[in-house]
Amino acid sequence: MEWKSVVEKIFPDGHEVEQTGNLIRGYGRCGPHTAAVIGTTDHTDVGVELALAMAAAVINVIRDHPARPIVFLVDTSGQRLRHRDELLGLNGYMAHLAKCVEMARRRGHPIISLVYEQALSGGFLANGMMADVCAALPEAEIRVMGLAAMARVTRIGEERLTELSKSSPVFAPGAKNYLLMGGLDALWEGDLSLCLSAVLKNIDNTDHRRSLGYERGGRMLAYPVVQRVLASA
Amino acid sequence: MQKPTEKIWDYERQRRNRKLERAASALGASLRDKVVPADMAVQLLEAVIAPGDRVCLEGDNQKQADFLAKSLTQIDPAKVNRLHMLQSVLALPEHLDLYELGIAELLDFSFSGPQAARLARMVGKGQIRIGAIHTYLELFSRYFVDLTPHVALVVAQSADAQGNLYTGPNTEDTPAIVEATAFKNGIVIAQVNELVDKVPRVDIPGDWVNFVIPSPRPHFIEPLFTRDPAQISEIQVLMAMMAIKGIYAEYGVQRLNHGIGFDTAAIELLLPTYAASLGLKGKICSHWALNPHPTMIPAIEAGFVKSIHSFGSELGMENYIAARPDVFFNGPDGTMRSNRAYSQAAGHYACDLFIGSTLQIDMAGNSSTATLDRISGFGGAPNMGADAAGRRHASPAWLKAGEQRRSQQPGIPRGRKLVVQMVETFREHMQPAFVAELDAWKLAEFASMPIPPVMIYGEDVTHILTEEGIANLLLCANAEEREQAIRGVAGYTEMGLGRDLRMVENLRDRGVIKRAEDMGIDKRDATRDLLAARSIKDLVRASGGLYQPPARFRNW
Amino acid sequence: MTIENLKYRFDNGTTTRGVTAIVGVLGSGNLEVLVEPAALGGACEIEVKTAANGFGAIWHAVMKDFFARHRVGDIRVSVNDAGATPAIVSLRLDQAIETYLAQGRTKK
Amino acid sequence: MSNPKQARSSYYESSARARIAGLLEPDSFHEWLPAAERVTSPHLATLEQPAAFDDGVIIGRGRIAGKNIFIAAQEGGFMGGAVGEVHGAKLAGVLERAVRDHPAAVLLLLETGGVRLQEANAGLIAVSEVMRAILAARAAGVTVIVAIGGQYGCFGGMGIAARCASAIIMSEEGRLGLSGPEVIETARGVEEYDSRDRALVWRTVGGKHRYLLGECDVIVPDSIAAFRQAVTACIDNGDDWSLAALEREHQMLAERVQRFGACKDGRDIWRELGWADPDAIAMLDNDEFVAAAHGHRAKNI
Repeated sequence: MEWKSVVEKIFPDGHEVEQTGNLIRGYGRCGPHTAAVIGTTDHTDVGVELALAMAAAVINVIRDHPARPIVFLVDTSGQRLRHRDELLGLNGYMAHLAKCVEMARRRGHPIISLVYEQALSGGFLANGMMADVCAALPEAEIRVMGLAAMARVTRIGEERLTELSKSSPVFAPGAKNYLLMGGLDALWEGDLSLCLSAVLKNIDNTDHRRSLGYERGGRMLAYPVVQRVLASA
Repeated sequence: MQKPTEKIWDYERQRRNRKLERAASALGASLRDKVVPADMAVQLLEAVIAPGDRVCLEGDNQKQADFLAKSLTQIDPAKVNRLHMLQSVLALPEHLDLYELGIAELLDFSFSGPQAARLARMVGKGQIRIGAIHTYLELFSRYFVDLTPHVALVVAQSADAQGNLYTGPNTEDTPAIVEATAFKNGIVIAQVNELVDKVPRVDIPGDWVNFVIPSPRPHFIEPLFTRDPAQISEIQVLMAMMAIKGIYAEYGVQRLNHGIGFDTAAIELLLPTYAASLGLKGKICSHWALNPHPTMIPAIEAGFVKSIHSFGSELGMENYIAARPDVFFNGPDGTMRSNRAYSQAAGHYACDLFIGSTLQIDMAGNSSTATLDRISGFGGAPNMGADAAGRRHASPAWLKAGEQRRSQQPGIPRGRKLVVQMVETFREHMQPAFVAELDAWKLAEFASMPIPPVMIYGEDVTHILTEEGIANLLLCANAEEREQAIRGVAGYTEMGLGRDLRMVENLRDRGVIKRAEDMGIDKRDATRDLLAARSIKDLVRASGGLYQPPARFRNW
Repeated sequence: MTIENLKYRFDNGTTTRGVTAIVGVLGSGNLEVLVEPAALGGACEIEVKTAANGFGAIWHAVMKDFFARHRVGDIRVSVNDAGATPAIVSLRLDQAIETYLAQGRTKK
Repeated sequence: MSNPKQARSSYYESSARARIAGLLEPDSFHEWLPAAERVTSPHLATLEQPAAFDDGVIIGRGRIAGKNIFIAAQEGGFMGGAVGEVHGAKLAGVLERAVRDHPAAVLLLLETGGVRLQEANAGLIAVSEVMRAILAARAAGVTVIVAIGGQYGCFGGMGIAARCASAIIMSEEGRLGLSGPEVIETARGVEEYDSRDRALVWRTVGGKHRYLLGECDVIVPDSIAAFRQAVTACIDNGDDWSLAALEREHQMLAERVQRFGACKDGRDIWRELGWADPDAIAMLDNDEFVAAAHGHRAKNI
């Protein structure tokens, strides 16, 4: 879906969101709430400039609009695969963005993210996956790596992987798998502004993904393992 | 009386002169003195090479006449074909392209490392005919007997307009090839990295060289002898300890050659530490026929080494070698000159010990690196790894080995070279090093070879060293004892598990088989901490910054 | 790839005090060995999980020799293997049992 | 375990367990979910792949310089230190326990290629949980220190997680980045990034470059003792989790793009930083390098 229609559906009460390059930013109104909007578009990869620009946008919200909710609109093909970006320390820029998001959270900004097109591995970690609530449109694509490439790297047959992916959500691409694993809170369907206002009513700033994954039966080990660590001598 | 027909005694010279005239007219004004521009290389080759000629294309163990190889693939097979190629090493794809293109048909060579699998495929399809697989010395020798090149395509670092060549430290095969060709009516063409007014030193005199081509880019050269100490395992450290204490110290080995594997690199790195701690400095390992292995740096710096003569050089070692003229054979210009033919001769006749690795050993001690899908040849190992029956001068190590042999097989007093095969009983992926039958037999059948390609014959091997211990074959009385001695160090391979336990224990009591503990070696001491350098960077440090490793070996 | 599971039991070992020890890393050509005390009536039980299949006879010979070298009983030895050679296997087993026993000696 | 060999033992060559033993005070390490508990990855078993007893990460508590700390060490030798479900949960567990227990610091010895593909979704979420847990620990006032000096470097999502910590200690041999050179070479070709040119790789992601860029805080020689000393100093330095610190970092990162954004090679950046002979940097000993780097680093915090 085009980011403009997504924004219109989430913020029927008005918005001012602009695109500069592959960066989207602005704000929108949803009922009583005004939310900051920060995102990317056109399946862009995320290099140092884009990560820095998103971080700047987050810092601005922290500075100028205390406690304003932040909505990340996610559409990325992942981190930029360039020698030059690695040379400059792309991981550091991504981490900086993540730290800005965390700082916003600690200062009372609810953080929501919506994968409206696609979210791939590294590009997703520093913003979308940092949210208090992470949602996706049902047709959104979320993955680390496609099965064919995965088969090459792990030297496990693609057929075998395909077969296993039917019964296990643990490695195969797909928003549904992330939902089962607790990586997504929900798939947003129907009235997106209702989805957002419902989230804003109940949001808190703890990381629920492990218990969600456990409850949904997709990730049965992470939760008990952490419990055991906490209970160890 | 009929007047005898006038015998022509300079037919070959006339043939060469006609070729040179053809070249002069083909090149026209582009030929200045002996210098031919790179874009005329193909025309030159078509002018001087005739169908059926023997062409020696310099492909050495390390440096490659790669521009000339490429140019040769571009000549018109309608004009030049059926060539008989002579090459010590087949390293580049072009070397085999020649046969697919219909330019060449017959090959005599020594070693085909990187092209071994493709060579086997082409032999299987009948695309190439192999005259013979030689050792280096053998092939060079035939250049002077029945395989004298009509045309030699060689490579050097620089040349002047008169054709004087400077090879740099990687002289390698060039002198042997050029001498055979130039003095028997052949034509010598050299590709060079640069043209200079005056070469730093004359490695090949200009009047032995007919043409010089400045190549568009510097020739390919492979750092074949660089072993990263980081990859040496604790098992290899243990084996190196056994080699030093159980063989080098035992015989007082002063003059030797090492193979190129990690096993022998471990020995080199244990000299300044473990060997020194045993008080062996000055008593072992002073004179070498060896390439400038970077892993030798700590031993050289520790004063273990008096001299090293080299087959070739090693990328990155140039400055270090130049700064150690007491050790290496450096010319008046300050840089090293290597020579594969002389160093092979030195390794054969003037060394008391050869130690190297292999892929397979059978129960008679024959060893081979041949596998069914690869025709790789031997290089120099068989020349080093063979008793020099022609040797007459004595040395303590040689005499002691001879004495041990005579303890089992009486005969007239003579010495014996130590030939040591050093292998782990299993290679990667659990491939056993000890086998009932060498793959060489199957390869011989597949490629219609007259004899199986054995690298080192069992009768030449004196010791087999594995992580399980050392088998001294000199002390075996008969074939049965030999077999049990070999099985006795063959570990958990099928051959090892099939040993006669009682006989093996008996051989151990007689000192034919020695375990680490029999040599007073505590296996727990075999850690990487014993290595004088544990990384390439340590080697650079040990060299005082003189060693400059190629980029691919660095992790900084 | 499949994992082969091999089990061995050697009786009449000497009961020796030790403390659970782990050595080695489950990386290519290497293995990890875990030695734990276990009341097995003097026996030494060994379980091997290996990614390299078809070497049961070699494992058996290696383990027999291992037990003959140390004769330690009342232990459970667990091995995860990623294609280590017998030389490496023997070395790690020796290191593991030595660590097990050494820790047992220092333990109050 | 007062082994004299330990003083000079290489961090790069050591296993995760040996690093822990060498860094912590003798006999002070208490492991959580140790190997004997066999908390392994069921996903690897499903794929018929060998599973390590500890899933490739060792966690617990111990003492360093008299201070009680929590520690986690990834074992690069097992699947390149890749993060799976159990592995990730062990890391997250240590950090979340730190929020509750307030140790003097959490020490993360990272050596990893990132997410374990055999359990990619679980791994990616786990890495995200680790990132959040690191930041939660810092927000709770716990210093989180990362050490990088193993053979496999620190890449993928864990390269991002590392930079979420209070401080990073690297050796020259260590590598820190997001996408590994092989990944970029596969995607963009050898002209973009020749992964076999190791000198180039180290000029891009190696310890010295990261130090000059300000991506790591301390650079040490490759010995466990040197890492121990640096860890102690970092614990004493504490942490600055504040908006002001974040804004300073923002400033630094913005300047970096401006100043070096057009550079093609680490050497260009070093020249720009005022190094007269960038090629000489690689061979400088750690002490010489640190001394020479004074005033020639792009770090302002």
